[in-house]
Amino acid sequence: MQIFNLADADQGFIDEVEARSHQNVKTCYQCGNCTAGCPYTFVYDYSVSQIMRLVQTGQKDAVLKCRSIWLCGSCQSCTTRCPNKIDVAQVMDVCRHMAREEGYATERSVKIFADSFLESVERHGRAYELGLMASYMTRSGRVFTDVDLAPQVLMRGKLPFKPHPIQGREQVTRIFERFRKGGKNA
Amino acid sequence: MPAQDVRELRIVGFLCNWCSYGGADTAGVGRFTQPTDLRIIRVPCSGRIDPLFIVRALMNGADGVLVSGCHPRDCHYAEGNFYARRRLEMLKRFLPITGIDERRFEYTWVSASEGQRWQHVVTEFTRRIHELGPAPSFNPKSDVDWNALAVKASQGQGCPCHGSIQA
Amino acid sequence: MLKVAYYPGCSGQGTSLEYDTSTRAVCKALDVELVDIPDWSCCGSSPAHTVNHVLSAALSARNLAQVETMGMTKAATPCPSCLTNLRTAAHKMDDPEFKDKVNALLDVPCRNAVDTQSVLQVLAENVDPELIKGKVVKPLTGIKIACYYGCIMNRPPEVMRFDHHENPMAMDNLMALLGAEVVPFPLKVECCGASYGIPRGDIVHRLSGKLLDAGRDVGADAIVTACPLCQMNLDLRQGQINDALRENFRIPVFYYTQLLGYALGIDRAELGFEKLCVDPRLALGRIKQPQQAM
Amino acid sequence: MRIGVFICHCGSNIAGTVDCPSVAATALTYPDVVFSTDTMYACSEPGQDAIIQAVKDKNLDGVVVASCTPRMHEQTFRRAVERAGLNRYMFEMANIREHVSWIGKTKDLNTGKAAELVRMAVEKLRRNRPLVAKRFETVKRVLVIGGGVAGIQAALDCADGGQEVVLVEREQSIGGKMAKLDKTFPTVDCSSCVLGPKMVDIAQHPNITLYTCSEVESVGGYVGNFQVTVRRKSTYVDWTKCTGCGLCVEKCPSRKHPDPFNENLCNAPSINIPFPQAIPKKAAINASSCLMLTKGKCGLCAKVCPVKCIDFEQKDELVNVDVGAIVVATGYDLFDWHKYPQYGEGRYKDVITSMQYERLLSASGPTGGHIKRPSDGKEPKNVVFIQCVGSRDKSVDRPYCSGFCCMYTAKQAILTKDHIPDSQSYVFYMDIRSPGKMYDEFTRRAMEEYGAQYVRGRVAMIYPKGDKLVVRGADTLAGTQVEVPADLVVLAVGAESAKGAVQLGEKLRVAPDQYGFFVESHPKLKPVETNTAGVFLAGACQGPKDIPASVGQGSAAASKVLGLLSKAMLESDPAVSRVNPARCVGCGKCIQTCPFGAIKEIQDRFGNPKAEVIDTVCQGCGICTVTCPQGAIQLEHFTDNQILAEVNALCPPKMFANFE
Repeated sequence: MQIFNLADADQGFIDEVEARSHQNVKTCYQCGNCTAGCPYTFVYDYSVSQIMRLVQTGQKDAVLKCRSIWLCGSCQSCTTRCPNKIDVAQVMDVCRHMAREEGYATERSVKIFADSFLESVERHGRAYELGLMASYMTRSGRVFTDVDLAPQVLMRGKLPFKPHPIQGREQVTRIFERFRKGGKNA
Repeated sequence: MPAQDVRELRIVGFLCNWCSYGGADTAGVGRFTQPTDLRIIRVPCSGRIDPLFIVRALMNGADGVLVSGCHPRDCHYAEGNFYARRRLEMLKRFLPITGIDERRFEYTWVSASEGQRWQHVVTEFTRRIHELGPAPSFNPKSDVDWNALAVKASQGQGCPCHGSIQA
Repeated sequence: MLKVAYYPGCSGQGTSLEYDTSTRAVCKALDVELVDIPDWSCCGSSPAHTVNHVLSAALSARNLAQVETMGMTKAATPCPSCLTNLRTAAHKMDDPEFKDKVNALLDVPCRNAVDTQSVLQVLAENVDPELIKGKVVKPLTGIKIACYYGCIMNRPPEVMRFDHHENPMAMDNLMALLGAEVVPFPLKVECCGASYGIPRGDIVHRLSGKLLDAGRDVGADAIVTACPLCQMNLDLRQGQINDALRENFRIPVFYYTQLLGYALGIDRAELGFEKLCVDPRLALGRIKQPQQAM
Repeated sequence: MRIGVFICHCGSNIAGTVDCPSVAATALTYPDVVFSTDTMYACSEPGQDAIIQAVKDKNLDGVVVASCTPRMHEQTFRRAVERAGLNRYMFEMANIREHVSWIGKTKDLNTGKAAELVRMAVEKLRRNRPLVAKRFETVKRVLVIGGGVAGIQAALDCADGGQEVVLVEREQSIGGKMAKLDKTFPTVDCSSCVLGPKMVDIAQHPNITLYTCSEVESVGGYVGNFQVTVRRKSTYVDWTKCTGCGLCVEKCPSRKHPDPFNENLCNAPSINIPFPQAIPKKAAINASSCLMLTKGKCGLCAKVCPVKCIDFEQKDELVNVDVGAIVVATGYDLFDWHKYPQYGEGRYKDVITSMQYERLLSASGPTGGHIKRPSDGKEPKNVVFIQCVGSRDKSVDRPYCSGFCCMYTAKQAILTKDHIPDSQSYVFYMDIRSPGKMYDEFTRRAMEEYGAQYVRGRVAMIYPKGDKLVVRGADTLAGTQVEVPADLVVLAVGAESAKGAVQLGEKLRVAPDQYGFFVESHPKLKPVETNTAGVFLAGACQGPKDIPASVGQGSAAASKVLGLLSKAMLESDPAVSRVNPARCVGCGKCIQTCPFGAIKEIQDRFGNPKAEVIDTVCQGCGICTVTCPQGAIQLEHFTDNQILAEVNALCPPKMFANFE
């Protein structure tokens, strides 16, 4: 197991998480209610309450390297049930943002899916499902993802072959461009 | 805001012994830091506070007066704070007539257990008074600084001690 | 007649086409006018907010701005995922500082003057139940239904402001109104695995499997949802789930609008039952045909 | 006038952020101040001696001490100056700790402020005059409100101390929450066996008058002389005749309304005696469900009653009692767990409260002491206890710890194993709070000897699966999520202030805190006193308490009462209003406004109406002083001149001379 030196708590990290999530992580008293409600715990390496704890103790690396922040489904169970009214899902989100910015991708497939999705939105203004599937498969190399579903989907015309581009798609593209210029503090 | 870095203003507080004075004590015991401008006069009950006291304080050049008593229905003397409320409401309407900015006077209710609330009340009121600036003096040394002050204050530029006027 | 700006959401153009068509049909039947938002764009869905909140809000805000240009203040979407993004964006933009950051990314600034609701909320709160009752031509008598709301239509309550965050009843009440036997479904707001179907199928198999299992436990003939993603995970992936968990679920998963439309006697073509992967005929067969009046 | 000023360091409490010597130096420049010094601890014995010495050496006739709040040590120093031969009212305090050193960051600002507070005190003291207390009789009778274990203890101790006691209880029987409990921790002895005898003592004690089904209607007067009106609610049974034979209870045909004593686990007859050991053991009719009172037909109880004590015409009765002191022991209520929707909001029959579980365990309970779950009467095998339901939870506005839940949960886990040997208990907890003699050992026994499985974490949701309830919680020690298929779920609901406590507080002029618990006079030094002289607190009405603590406080309150009433005469605070007949025009406004009827109209020798204050009745609020259009009535020790002197000390008069 990993041993933490509490003396190297990264205060800057704690402050940034608190500032970007508008939450006061010190109010967490580790009752575990977030973990208790979290449907994703079974795929986590650190449970939600442990993530909160690691943030409290400023263990930046451990948090940003972990899988859990990539696997959170933002189902809001933790946020809704926290006795200290902490928006835990928000904290998880922010940790994921910071992980991305620092170049981590512990759950590669999840990251690639998100990227492919946004790329398709950026290009067409709307999510083009077939297109993003294709780009996801090529990027992730998992070319057989859900092929078993293909007949179902195509037979029932669930996935149109053409995207539905919109007139305003440049506007959408510009959103992304401006965002990239602005960087994280956009 | 706290008034640390700037000149203190003169704020007088009238507190009832049973609730608000206790609340201020609770705030102290809890070490709830507050601006230091306020000076507290202890009276048995907010019903003991004669509007005259407040007017006198303001006439004598107090920059603000804060009154606090027990919450309605919690008065140690059953109904003192109801009398207080009537009198102080009257006073509020009356102050402008005497040429005193009614924002320089406030009354509120704080119980003996509400230390944090007291900290909030004091901090907020002190901030307000500093925004209003020092009360225009009734016997200015010269008309010039008198007017300058009045103008500054009316422009809401806060108290000159923030540098604007001495500079 | 009630008028709301309508945001179909991307999946409405593809995987959940039938949800979109049936939604339009029932709203028409119930005198709720859905005015399409011109040239609407993707709300960013979950991928966006997992990347950055300002970006996510901007993608949603563009659409809110579109609604504002329509001169409307109330919008509705069938998709809870879109709903969450649109509402969360609006909620966050209450903070002027955040709002400025968002508008900095937009061509047309958003005034944040639009209240977005789910179509379900619009129907539940603005349409008189008696009116619906009166329009029912084929009561759903005989079918046992479990209503599944998904995790984000009601959570967090501070943002979503609709129904109950642990035990929502809007769909239950609606289905009961149509004559169906609504069985109490214990996992109404449990997550189905959301958008992890593609990158992490295993997650969806486990979580959606739990839901189907619960549905079977309470003896439901069918599960009714209000969310394209939930429907897809439970329906399209039911086969995968059976393989993964060595189960043999055969529970059809309807959109509530499909059954509502069915009860209102709307043309089957608009309801798109044929698009469901798990064959709904058996379940629909349980519905007792109303006696013809002599 | 010769004034001495003493600036207290209070160790570093004041000296830390106030330059005490310089304050003392400044004080020397104030009018009439002839001596000024700073001292380490003014309240300590050497500190007080120094004051007394200075008074003698410098023949001072007034003393100012600048230290902590007067609410803390004013009495202490008044006694000191008295020992020095001065009148106790020739003393003033400046609060430079709570109001200065503890709240201000910067030393020079604090020092300046302290000096000004001292100046205020000096200016006021210059206008003080010696005051002498009046003495008055007290009523040798005590009112105890609430017949739970705390009230019972207070009543018995006062009665044994020779005082007359009136005990008022809202419910039909005394005993309170403790009477509902099966066993008590940490000894696991039978609750009713411990409490029963005390309840009987109440009934039999010659000095105690017991009013149950009664509530305090109004309270007037002041310490030593309270006038209380008690409403005795109609029970439709003449208790002077009722023998408690229970025949009516057997025969009553209307048994549809839930039984509050059994926490609504079962129904009760409309005429009922709540439990076998009830005191008084008398029947009472529930008006809302009685067929006779609702529909006008039945009356079976009246027919079967051997002593003919049923009286459907009975009305509420108001009883007036004069008492010298009041003990408030109104206890607590249980948190309404329905505020946790994730626990089913009552949709799941087998999710019950800890108090309901006590009734299931109790031999006098609805199941005769056999644990049967409400849904199907089956004996549960897996029992899950969830702690901190309505405790330490901001989201339901209950951030405080209820204190006793950890212990009763351990007790219930132990009893579960005793009742059902092949059962398994699971306890979800956040932290185990078990300070107290043999307490922690007790919780350890629950785990070590009785095999209760303690799981550290909260429970996020409960949902039915088959005939079980799946409890999904966290095990933060294992760092993961856990699920337990439970047959029965027991919620350890926390304590909140008793219903109606706030309203009663208004009648007694005792302020509640933000959660409705009554505020004691001083958290450390006056735990059972209130800010209203003659009114004392006992038990959980002041904050959640377990049985030993409540009993202890009951005795503590009793000792305060006995101390108070042991004096033949009480001294009234001489800081009361005084009329200047020369100025009084007899308009009578003061008489109208006085909340205590302490001012009466008299006639001077020319027959002109004048106001006169009844010293012992006046409470010294000063409302009259502000009301008087002539300034003829002045509140001693807080006269207009004294207060204006303080104002002037802070804001020196500018354009106009002051007219004092």
